[in-house]
Amino acid sequence: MNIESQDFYTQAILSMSALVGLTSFLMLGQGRLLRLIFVFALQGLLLTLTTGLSAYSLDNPHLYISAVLTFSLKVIFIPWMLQKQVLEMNMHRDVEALKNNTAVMLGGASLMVFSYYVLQPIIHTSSMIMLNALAVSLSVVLLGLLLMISHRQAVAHVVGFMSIENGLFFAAIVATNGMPMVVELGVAFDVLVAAILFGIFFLHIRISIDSLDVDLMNKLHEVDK
Amino acid sequence: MNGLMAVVQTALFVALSPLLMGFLKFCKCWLQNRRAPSFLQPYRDLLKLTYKQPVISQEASWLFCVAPYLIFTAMILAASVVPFIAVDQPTSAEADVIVLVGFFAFARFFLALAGLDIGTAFGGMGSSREMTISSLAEPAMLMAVFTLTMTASTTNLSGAIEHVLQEGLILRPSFVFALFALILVTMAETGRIPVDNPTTHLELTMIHEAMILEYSGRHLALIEWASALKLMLYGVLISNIFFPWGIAESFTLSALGYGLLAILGKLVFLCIFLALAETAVAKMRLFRVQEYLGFAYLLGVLGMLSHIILESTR
Amino acid sequence: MIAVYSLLLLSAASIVFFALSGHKENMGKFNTRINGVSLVITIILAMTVFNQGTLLSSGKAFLIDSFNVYLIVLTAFVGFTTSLFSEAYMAHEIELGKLTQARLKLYYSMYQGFMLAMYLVLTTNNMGIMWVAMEGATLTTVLLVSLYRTPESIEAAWKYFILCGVGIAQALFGTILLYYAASQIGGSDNALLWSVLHEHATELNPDILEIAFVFLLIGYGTKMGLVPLHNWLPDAHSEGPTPMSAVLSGLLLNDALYAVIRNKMLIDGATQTHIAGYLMMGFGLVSFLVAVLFLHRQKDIKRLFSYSSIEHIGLMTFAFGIGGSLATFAGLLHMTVHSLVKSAIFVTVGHASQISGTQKMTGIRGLMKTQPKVGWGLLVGTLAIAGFPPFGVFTSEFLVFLATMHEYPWLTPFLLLGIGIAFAGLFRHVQPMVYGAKPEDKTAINANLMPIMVHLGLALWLGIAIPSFLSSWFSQATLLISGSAL
Amino acid sequence: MLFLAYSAVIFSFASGSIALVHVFKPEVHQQWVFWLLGLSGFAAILAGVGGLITSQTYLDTLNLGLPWLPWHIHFDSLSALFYLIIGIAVFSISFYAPHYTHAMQKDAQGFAVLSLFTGVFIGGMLLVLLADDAFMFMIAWELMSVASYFLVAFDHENSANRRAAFLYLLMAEVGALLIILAFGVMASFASDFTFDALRASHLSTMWMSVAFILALMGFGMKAGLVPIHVWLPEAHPVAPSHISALMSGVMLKVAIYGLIRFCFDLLPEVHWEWGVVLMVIGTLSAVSGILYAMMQQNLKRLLAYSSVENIGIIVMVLGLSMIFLANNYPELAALGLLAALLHAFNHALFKNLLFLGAGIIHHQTHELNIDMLGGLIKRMPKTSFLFLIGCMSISSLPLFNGFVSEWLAFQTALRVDVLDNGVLRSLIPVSAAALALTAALAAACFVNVFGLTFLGVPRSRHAEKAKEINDKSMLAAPAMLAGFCFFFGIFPSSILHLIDNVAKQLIGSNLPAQSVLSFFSIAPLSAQQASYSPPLILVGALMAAGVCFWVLHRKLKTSVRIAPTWDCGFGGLTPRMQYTSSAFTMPLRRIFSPAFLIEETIEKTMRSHTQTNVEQVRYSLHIQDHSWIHLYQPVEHGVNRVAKQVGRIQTGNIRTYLGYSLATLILLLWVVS
Repeated sequence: MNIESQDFYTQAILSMSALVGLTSFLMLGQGRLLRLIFVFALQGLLLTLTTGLSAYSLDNPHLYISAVLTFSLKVIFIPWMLQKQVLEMNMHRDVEALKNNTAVMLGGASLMVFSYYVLQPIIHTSSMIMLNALAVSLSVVLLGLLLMISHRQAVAHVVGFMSIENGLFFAAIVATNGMPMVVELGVAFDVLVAAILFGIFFLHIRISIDSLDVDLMNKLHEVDK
Repeated sequence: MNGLMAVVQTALFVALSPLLMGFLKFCKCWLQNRRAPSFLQPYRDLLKLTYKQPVISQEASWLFCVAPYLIFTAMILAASVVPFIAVDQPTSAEADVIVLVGFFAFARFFLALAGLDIGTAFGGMGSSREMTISSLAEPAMLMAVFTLTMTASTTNLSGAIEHVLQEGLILRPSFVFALFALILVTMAETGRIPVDNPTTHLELTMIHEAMILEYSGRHLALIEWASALKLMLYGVLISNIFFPWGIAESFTLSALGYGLLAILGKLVFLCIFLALAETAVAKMRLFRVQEYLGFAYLLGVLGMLSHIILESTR
Repeated sequence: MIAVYSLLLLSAASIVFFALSGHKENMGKFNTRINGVSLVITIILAMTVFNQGTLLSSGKAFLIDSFNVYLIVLTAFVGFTTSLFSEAYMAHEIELGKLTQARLKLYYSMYQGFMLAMYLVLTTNNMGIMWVAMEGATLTTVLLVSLYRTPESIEAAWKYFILCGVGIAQALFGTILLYYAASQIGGSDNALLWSVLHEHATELNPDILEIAFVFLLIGYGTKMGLVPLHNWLPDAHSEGPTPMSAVLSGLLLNDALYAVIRNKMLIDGATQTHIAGYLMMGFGLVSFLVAVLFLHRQKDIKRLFSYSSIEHIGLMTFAFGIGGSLATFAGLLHMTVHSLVKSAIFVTVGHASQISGTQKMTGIRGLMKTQPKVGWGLLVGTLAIAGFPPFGVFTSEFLVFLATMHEYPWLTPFLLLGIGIAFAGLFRHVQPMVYGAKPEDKTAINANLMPIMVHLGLALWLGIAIPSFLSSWFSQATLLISGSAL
Repeated sequence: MLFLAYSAVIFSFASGSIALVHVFKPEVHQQWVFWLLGLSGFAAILAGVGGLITSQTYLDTLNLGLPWLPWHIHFDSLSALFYLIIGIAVFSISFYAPHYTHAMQKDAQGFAVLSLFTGVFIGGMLLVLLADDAFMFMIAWELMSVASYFLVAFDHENSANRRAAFLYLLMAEVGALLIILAFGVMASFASDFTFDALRASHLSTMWMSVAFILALMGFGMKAGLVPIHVWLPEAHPVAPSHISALMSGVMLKVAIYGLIRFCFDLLPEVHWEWGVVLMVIGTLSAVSGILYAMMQQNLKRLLAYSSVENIGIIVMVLGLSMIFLANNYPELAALGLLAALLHAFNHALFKNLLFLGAGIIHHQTHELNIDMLGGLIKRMPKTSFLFLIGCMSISSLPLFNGFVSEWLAFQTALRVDVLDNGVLRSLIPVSAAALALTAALAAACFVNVFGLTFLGVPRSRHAEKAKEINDKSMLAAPAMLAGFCFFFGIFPSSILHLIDNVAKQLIGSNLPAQSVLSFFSIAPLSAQQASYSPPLILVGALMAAGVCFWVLHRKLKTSVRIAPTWDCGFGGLTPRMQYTSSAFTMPLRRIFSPAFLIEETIEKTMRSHTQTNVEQVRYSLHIQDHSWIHLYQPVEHGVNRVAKQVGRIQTGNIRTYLGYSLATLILLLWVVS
């Protein structure tokens, strides 16, 4: 298919998805926590825009609600909370030295390609857009996972976790124009609770190991040293 | 009639066994240029012993006193099974060759226990060695005997002997092996040189004597007689299994006479052979006995295999 | 249907109640009573289903069929007996000063929260809600895992949280794909209702559903603790309070498996292949064999039995993966007996570690002498879980083996090998704990051994003879799942 | 008949449960436990005899187990025979146990545990015999194992016992799994798990052989065949003596029952190669079993090893029977089966007798090391007499039951010349000779046992102080068994007739027509070929003994003089000068040294500075089983090693774990697409 023949909405969605993917990459390569959080907020914003867009173009009122939810959670609340944590711990200065950053980047890229490859069969059932959108969201999920694997800071893990959520949400929007309302609400609630719990946990972890470096939490294992 | 016959034959068997002993002693002395006691010396010894007052250790238990009778009885039963002068006597139907071995085992069992009863080192030593040797000898003997019984396809002794008789003189390699195996076993089981020395009282060498060291009087007499019987049994076994000719197949007087003469003749030859062997070879160390008996066992197996592979008609 | 609503409302209400209630002494009793009531409700529910067959609520929000109804009863039952146990247990912890009243409040309200989540997972008809509830289960229990606030417990909770969170997220992706596939065939809002999907299963796009199933399997599989996604499980079980371990092993694993099976039924409908089955079999067997080996290396008693949970969940997954009526029946039976026996074991383990004041197995000795009932409970429970007759575990394992023998004979040696090694692994640790002379400084504690006896008794009953109503139930469920009657 | 069979089971369970009740309600009379046990035994005997006489198959189904596979029950001659065996044992135990358990029980719990699991154990064994489908069979089988495990672990404060119990249960589990697998192999070719269906299954020869090997390993594990026997001498001795008696005398027979049921009944056909396997393993077990037995000092351990020997003999003869069956000589096969089953029966009798005797000795002297005993024949005359009978039976002396079965075994082996196959024709005689060797060694071994335990001078204070047991009923049990040993030694035909029915049922053929099983003599094949008439021998023996006794005592009345033992004039004979068991068996140990792992050390400490004369000598002898080092330990280490390797995957680092889940995801996605 060629992009020209598509209507504006589709083009917009496609470019949005491209942007979302890009933000994931930015997060992946990001060593500084504050920037990481900022990029995450950015991704949330993009998500909100996408939601709003599809809500507008398909005039599907309940998507507005989810847009609002997303905005308040992913753009305002969580970044704010994380930033607060970082400042309290004053970790905003130290850069997490990512080992072989390029390798991680390459890995991310290959994951993206892989997700296209995996979702290839969908093309039989629907359009190229779907493939594209779903592939991007899948790769966002995978990249989020990769982010968690490559970063050692608990904060980064939370960001990764949330960006996975973003990926899912994005998929839900573009592929199926949002989930049923009740599910949306449930998911949002879960995310909220999760965020609060993360806050609590940062507290506990700091008390227990006086740091947020997850690599220091390896007391429970099966390897006899 | 037959029953009586059997009893008489057994009695004769028992009665003649000391004579065999005596004759063997005679041959040995004669071979070793010594003046020999008369054939009847064993009888005299037995008589003397029966009249002497038995002395029993205070540690002895009832088993010690009972054992001689049991041993002697077992030997008599064995004697009643082995065809001596005539075949197919009724008593030989009550037990076959395996039971015969069983009788020997029975006697040995109690002899060994009696050895342990007093609680002296000698007795223990004797029992230990006796059991060791016999447990090696028994398989060898059974192998040898099985060769015969499989040829005759019966484990019943008189049946087997009759079978050999009917076949007439056939030179079977298996029998040659079996014969030698049985002779070796005989030497071991009856406590002859080279395995044991019946005349020694040197603790390092004695086996049979060590066990009966505490016996005296009539008990000793019974045991001595029993060992004489054992020797006789083996002798008769060998001579009647492998050279059955002359044994009485019917209960006519002449046949029986011939039978008696025949068996006595065979035994004489056997005694001479035994005496020669005992004079020729030296007693061996205890821990070379297993090689000796292993050889006997090997012969037995060879006999068996040669029977199975060469002879049995298939 | 009233029953379902009341069940959910009851637990929901009691969460709030416990959260707000002042420092009551008898919270434990109250908790027990609530669970008792919900048990009664579920039994009524079961009866109605037994008489009327499948129930579908107006609006199709809730679906009660022969498959989930007995799981609901089981959940309520284990929840009830465990709460009995946790009364004594928690009281003792308070005495030792390990916990404050505030924490106790949290504990009880979260306990109810967990129950709510479990009921919701089982009763709902909406795959999305099922996901939400499953996530909810994580969220409610994660704070309980770190209840003691020790570094280990916090570490465990964190791992539990992150790993399960990520895993469950993948499940959501799978659900979205499912929804997408449904919307392909013109499904609207009710396109996530299981009942609807199951009707139209054959029309769904197989390619999408295969991919969806991978995500769902990995997502819910993380909750089930399938190797290699299991790593959170032993930590969480060993560090949390023991009653929590009991319900986690006894219920959470079952319900995650339940979710997977529900999805599998859709996938099988769509892709007329056995791909889902193969995936499950592979996962199951690997988990089974690996967990079995882990048993040999344990030092902590609760870790030991959590690995045995992994082993058994692996076996169940394997059984359901085989498909076919016999294997499915075996799987259902195994779900039941395993959660009965395993929760009983955790109860005894809790008492044992309280008696000895440690969870290190080297510190636990001579239970038979110190407190015979606990010792016997642990020993007999271990025998039962190791698959010795006449306990039900043997029956189900026997059936799994039988099914395997029919379908994939070359796999049976692995199963038996695994069972043998598992037995050795369990017993080499358990026997020294129960037997031996009485340690001087250890004394008996006041323990509520009712749950143990009831659970083991039931397991015994199931082993000797399966009651007709239960067997007919299982048969219906089997028919529902495997599509073929026994 | 089934009623009796059931009631035996029910009584045994009842006795167990009464014991349980006794804990909570101490007023319940303990004696009930044993009365019920006795009833159970008696019912089992009746059922057994009845089943053998009628020699019918009684079928039934109990509405237990799985909804579509209820418990199938059958009670045929084979079950009946083993019912009889168990019955006799249990009946005798019920006399023995009360006093014994009363002496050894520490608290109410102890008593409850002991009696409860005794009841369950017996019930389990009986159920195994009744089972007619694999599922029930396995349940009963495992019930038996688990219950006996608790009995082995009864005295669990001793760590060695705990270890033994663990080993025991582990082996039982492994064996059970193998048996399940064996059944599974057959069932995968059959419609379901009932024995009828299994009989009807059509297997290829290959699969049949697989099933056979699995079954052999499974049942052999329980029966204690070499080389997988190591658990047996560990576990049997540490249980209370009457339990050791049950385990060694009866439970092993149940394993044999399983083997016979599987090979001769369930498997559609037999192959002579299997027979050879059985024969070789049996011979191996027989010889090495008795050799190891001889090296033991602990009496019960010794008896346990000798069980290995006897099981070996049974299996070997079974092999013979199988060979003859496969070469379609059903009559000879019947003879072999007869010999094997009779030996199983006899072994149950005398092994129980010996274990109960050992129990009495332990009860009176608190000593089981035969090097510490001695001289008991004067202190415990009754016990010693009974024990002597046991020893004579087990070392297969004529006039006792042990001899009859070995005689039959020889008769079977000697019929080899009917076979065509050269391998068999040369192999069987050798194994027959090995059987002879075993018998002779057994005699040596039990001379050693009886001589050191009962004869000579006491070697320790315990033995010095020993007294005859005053509890009549505790003596009654071994007395009864001894009576049986003698009776069946003199009138073997009485039991042979019954066992013949079993052969008829399994092989479909009796002994040959011209065989004689009369009251006076038995001739399994024909009177010409071989005959054995113990009654006549007994009469002859009595006559002969009578005569010489009369001659020596009535005629010449010389009194006996009692004198101290002659000490060669050195003086000071001490008990320590007697032969010990390690001394007694030294020649055989040296001759058969390759069979053992021997560590023999002699340390001399010389008297100070002048290194001339010895102050003291320390002699230590440690003998170990080959298969422990070469079979068991490697497996154990292997498992641990693998577990260690697998443990590496759980590093404790959460990022690694996340990596796993990513990897899994990618892998699976790649798989599906």
